[in-house]
Amino acid sequence: MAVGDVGIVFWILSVAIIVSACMVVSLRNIFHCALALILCLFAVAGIFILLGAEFLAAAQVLIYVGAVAILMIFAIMLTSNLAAKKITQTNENALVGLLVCVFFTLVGWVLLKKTYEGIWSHLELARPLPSDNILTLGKYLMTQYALPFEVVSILLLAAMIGAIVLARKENA
Amino acid sequence: MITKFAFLIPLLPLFGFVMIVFFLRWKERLSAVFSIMTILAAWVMSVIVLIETLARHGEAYEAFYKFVDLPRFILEIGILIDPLTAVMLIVVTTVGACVEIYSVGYMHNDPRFSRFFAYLSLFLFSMLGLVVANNFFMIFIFWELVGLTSYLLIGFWFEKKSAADACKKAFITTRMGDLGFLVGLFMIAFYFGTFNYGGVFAKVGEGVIPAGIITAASIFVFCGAVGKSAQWPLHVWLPDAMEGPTPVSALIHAATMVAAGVYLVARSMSLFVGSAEASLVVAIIGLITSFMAASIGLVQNDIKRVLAYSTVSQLGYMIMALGLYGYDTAQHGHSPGFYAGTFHLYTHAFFKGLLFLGAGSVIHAVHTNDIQEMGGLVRKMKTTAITFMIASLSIAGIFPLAGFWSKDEIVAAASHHPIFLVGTLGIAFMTAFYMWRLCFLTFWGEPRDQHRYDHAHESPKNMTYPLVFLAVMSVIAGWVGLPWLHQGFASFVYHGEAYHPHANYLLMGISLIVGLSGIYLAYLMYYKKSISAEAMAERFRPIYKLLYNKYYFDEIYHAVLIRPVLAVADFMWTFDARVVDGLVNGTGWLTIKWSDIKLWFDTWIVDGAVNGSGWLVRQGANILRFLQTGSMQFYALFILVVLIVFGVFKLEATAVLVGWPFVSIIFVLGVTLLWLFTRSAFVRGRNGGQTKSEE
Amino acid sequence: MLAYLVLALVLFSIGLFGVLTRRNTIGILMSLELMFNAVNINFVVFNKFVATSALVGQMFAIFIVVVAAAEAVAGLAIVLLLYRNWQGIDTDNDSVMKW
Amino acid sequence: MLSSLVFVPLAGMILVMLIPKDKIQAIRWTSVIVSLVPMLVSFWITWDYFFNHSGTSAMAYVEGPYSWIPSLNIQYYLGVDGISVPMLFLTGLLSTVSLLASFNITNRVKEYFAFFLLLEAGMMGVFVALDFFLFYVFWEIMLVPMYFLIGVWGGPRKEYAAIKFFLYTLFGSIFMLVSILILYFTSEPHTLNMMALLDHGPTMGHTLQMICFIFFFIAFAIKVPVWPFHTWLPDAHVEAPTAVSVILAGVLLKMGTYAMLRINWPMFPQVLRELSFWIALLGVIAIIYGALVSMAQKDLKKLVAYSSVSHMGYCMMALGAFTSVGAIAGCMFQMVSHGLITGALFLLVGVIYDRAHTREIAAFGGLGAKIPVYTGIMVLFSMAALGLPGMSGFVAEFMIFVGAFSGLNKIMVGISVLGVVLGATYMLRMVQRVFLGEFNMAKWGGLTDINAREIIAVAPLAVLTIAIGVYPKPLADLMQATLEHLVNLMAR
Repeated sequence: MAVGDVGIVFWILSVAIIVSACMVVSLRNIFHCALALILCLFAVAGIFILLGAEFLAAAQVLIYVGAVAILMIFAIMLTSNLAAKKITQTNENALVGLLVCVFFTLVGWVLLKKTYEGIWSHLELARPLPSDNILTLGKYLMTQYALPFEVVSILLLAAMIGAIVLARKENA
Repeated sequence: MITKFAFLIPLLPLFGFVMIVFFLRWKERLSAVFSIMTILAAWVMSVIVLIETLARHGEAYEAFYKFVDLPRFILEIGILIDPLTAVMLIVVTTVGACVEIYSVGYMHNDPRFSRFFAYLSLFLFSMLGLVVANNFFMIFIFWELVGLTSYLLIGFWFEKKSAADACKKAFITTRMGDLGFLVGLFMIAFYFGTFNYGGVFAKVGEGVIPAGIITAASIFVFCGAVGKSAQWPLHVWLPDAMEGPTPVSALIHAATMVAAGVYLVARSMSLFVGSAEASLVVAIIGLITSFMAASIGLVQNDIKRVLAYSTVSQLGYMIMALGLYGYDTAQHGHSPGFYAGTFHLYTHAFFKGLLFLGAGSVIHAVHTNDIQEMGGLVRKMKTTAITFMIASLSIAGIFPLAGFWSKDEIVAAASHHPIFLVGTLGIAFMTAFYMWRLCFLTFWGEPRDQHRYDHAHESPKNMTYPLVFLAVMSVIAGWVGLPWLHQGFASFVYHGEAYHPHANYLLMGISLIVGLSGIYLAYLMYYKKSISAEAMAERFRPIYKLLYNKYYFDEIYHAVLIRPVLAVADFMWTFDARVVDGLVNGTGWLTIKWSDIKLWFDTWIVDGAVNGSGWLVRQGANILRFLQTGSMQFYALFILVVLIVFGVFKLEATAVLVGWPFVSIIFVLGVTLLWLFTRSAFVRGRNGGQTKSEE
Repeated sequence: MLAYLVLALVLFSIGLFGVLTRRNTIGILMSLELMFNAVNINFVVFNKFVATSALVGQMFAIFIVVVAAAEAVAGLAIVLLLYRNWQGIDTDNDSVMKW
Repeated sequence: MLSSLVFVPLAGMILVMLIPKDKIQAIRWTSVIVSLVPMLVSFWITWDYFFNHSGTSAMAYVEGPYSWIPSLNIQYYLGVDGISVPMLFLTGLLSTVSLLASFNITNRVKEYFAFFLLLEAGMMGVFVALDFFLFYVFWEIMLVPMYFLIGVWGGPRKEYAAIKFFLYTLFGSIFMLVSILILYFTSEPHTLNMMALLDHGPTMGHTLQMICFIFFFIAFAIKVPVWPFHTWLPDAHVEAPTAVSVILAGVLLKMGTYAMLRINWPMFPQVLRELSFWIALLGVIAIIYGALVSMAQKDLKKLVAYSSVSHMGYCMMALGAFTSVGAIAGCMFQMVSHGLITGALFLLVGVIYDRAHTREIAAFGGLGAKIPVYTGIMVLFSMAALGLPGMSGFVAEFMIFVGAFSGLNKIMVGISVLGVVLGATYMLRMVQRVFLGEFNMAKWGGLTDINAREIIAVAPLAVLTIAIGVYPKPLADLMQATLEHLVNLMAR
């Protein structure tokens, strides 16, 4: 299966993701970054839909866009005096980091390509996911994955309590 | 049979001592009475024991119990009653009783009146115990106890420095002798295997002991006698011991303690007859002592000291007699020496006790000891004077008083040995002279100190009665040993075979003449003053000084013995503090120094190595620390780079990416260079960070 | 499939770059979210094309989303704390992290 | 039975520590009453041993051996025989006496009495332990309270004295430990049981025996103390508070000779035979030397302390003459007697020091007139110390001399007899300068005589001193079988 097989929607979403992601890591204004992040996350949700993971897409939008990104924005508003930022938002690693990341991408791309050609292309089935996969997901969560589910719930609870403890004022 | 209870004789005075110390101390009269009661009871028992012993014909009685009972090591305590013991018991209790009665008067008003009687009782206990002992170990015990009580009694007036010094001197000097005695005891224990008199003497008789051992053992034992009986060269304590109250002097230095030495020699005569050499030593020591002491006595002015030297002299006499007996017997001869010595011991006790008590009476009256301040006292104190003169006659050996008979026997004992005979007679002459010098200066002539003379008075009755009693004894005591008696003293107290004295009229006459001439010379010099004593002294000045200063024995001992010992003690102390302790402290010091060195070593070498490696690391770190930016992101980048490189190598190995190592090396080099470039640019841009990271 | 994987790779690299280079702590957190998303895409891709039967990939993705949310919450709380204590949330206080 | 000797004082220590520290009277009396228990137990043991066990040399009242630390074969093993019983008696008695004499301690009373009881536990332990490990533990335990007792409640140079004592003794202990380890590792199976090692000792190689013997000897010699290891003693004695001096002289020094008799002598008889002359020589040197140094002392307590050196020299000489039962018995007598006499002397010096606040001999003079009872008791004990017949010291010295004379070089023993005269000299010089002569009314007019409590403390010592001196047979009988056994062991 070639790259061209994925259709126009994928390309649009891909471009959106990459561009917004680049904006997230490079914009000087952190607030703008947050907005770009939201865009990026939306686009990723789109990718999920393309891949037949509707529940995940919904969760992506609800959790990331609705909760995490908004949280980020709150944090930004609480911590930064936005307008005053003149200096660069990147540190002295920027050049090296860029080089490394590019190299990493190149290596990764070569690896992916070779592995795909060697292994995955033979496995690729491209059959549609079952239509009731949300139902199945729900069942799994309540049966087979009940324990991890509960653990994750507790993790969330712990994170919440931790956040409260960390963030509250000493004398409050 | 009372003899079975003879052990009570010493215990009675002990009982008196304990009662006084714990119960009667606060009641002076009662103390004295109780004390006298006990000694009188002991006297009565002694008399009975003597009678019983006579009835047994001198057969010995012995009883003992075990003091220490270990395998191959047994010590006994027991009593042995034989004629010698019986006679000694009589002598000790008689004189003891007299002295105690006399002391009631002499010591009245003394703040430690009760204590005095307690001490006297203790002393009598020790002395009686010494007399009844049946073995060498036990005699040594009481020997030492006698030393202790004499210490207490001589130092009775311990506030006086001289008394305090004297008691110490007496104790230590006699202990020097005891040292020898102790060694003698060890030899006896080792070579004879027993301390019992009978056992020891039997072994001597068996002839299983080498002669050299017997000689050594007897000389060592004799050392004890030398100390106690104040023989040369350990005689120096006795004159000083006159610092004690006079009754003490009478008791200790007449009848008892000093007699103990003679008693010991007499008691262990069987040992001495085993060795002619030892006996000869004994005799020579006796002669030297006697002669020396008599000569010193010629010029002394202290009434008690004259008597003290007289005592030393008479003791030397006895010792000499005993030694001559041992010498003669060892060579299978016959000698009256043993009889003479013991007989003289017996008679001497009475007249010397009397002399001391009389002197005490005089001192009591005039409050001085110096005969140059007396004179004419016969008019003031008749009883005292008469009894004193009786005693003086007795000691001078004038017929028919007690001293005559015993001294005569000594002369007889010495008669086979010319040197000893001459010495003996010379001593007899000197004795007569100095005793009568004393008498004339004290009782006759004009008072030389009118004040003292005026205040003089006869002593109370409880002091004079003992004097009279003893005076009677001084006259008649010798009659038990009359040479014409068939069953006299000699056939009762003897060593080996019974000795039967026979009257040697020639010797009797000579000794009587010698005694009388001594008295006559004293009469001429001190009564008639037809010969000037001062002129004589002037004429023989060096001799006079020598005698007056007692041959300088005290000074010599001080110089050659006491001072060196003290110096050695001081030296040892310094040695101990400096050297021995110094070694210990030095070890400590060295340890500290050593640790100092180690500290230095630690600091500069060991720690230096550590610090040096630290320094190296530091220098390395100074280079490498540029990697430690403190920026997490940089670290993450670093990790990533390494990961990529590792990943690439791994993939190359699995033939997925062939030829990529080259690329990755270029990549790493590129990353590094780029990073160094940006980093240096960055650091140059921020100087603050630089100084901070210098910390 | 390869296109999705390459997209995820690129997104991951971008996120990585952000993590390595952003000076602002919140920026780092945002970059982390990008990396999480890249990982999620991978999971879903493999779930769809390689092993569809068990929905394991989606399940992992869901958990990752939840954990990421938790991480974001805790991380932001820490950021607030940092801000309160240091009056700033920049990471170039580099001397703090070394001796 | 024997355990109670050790653990009652320990429990007493805990009890004392529980009492509030301002309840001084309660602390004092509790300790005294607690110490009465081991005292009475030790009396009973003495009594019972005398009548029921003195006929044999076997250990009596044995407890154990119980396995304690099985991996090292360490056992809890207690027992007594004829040489430990008198020591127990002495320890029990002197502990109580010194506790009574400690009532004048006013600072840190609680700690003092607690330490004292710990000390008692340690001393008792040393005399009853039959396992080397146990023995070593007790030996070391005792050092700690002793260190504090000297270091806290002592005189002006207490720190110096305490540290010296501690280090010196510890120094010796190290040697002992080495020896113990040698014995342990050469025995098969490895054991620390003293009774078993008695048989093991003579089977070791000669060099090893020599090393063990010398190391043990150094450890014990420091405790005795044998010349020239004695210099800690005057310092410790002089600086220690009275009661501690009593314990030091009365019990601690005995532990050295006791340990020699218990361990050194019977365990390495061959070496003993080779070295006996030199050991005795050390004893003779100590006798003469100690006496001479005593003579030079200006401080009462120091004089008594050096007299201890001299007196323990007699013990060493006796130990040198190990072939004679009499000498060994004399050594035991001397240990008991020296414990009583020197203990009493220290008590008495303490009495005068409490009143006069000085111990300088030259400062006194003529006290006999002012304080006759004290003088009487002091003279009594001085006489006992110089070996006057009728008191225990004489019996001991005499037995030692007679025994040594048969077992040792005669000339050497003859020289040692000089100690008798020197002993008399320094004691009498002391008596003369302190009690005789002129009395300084202005200076000592306010001096009071010895009081009832002090007399009660001294009285038992005086009674025992005289009792043993007058009738030593019971004590000799008590030890007889054990001593004979020991001498047989040493003759191997």
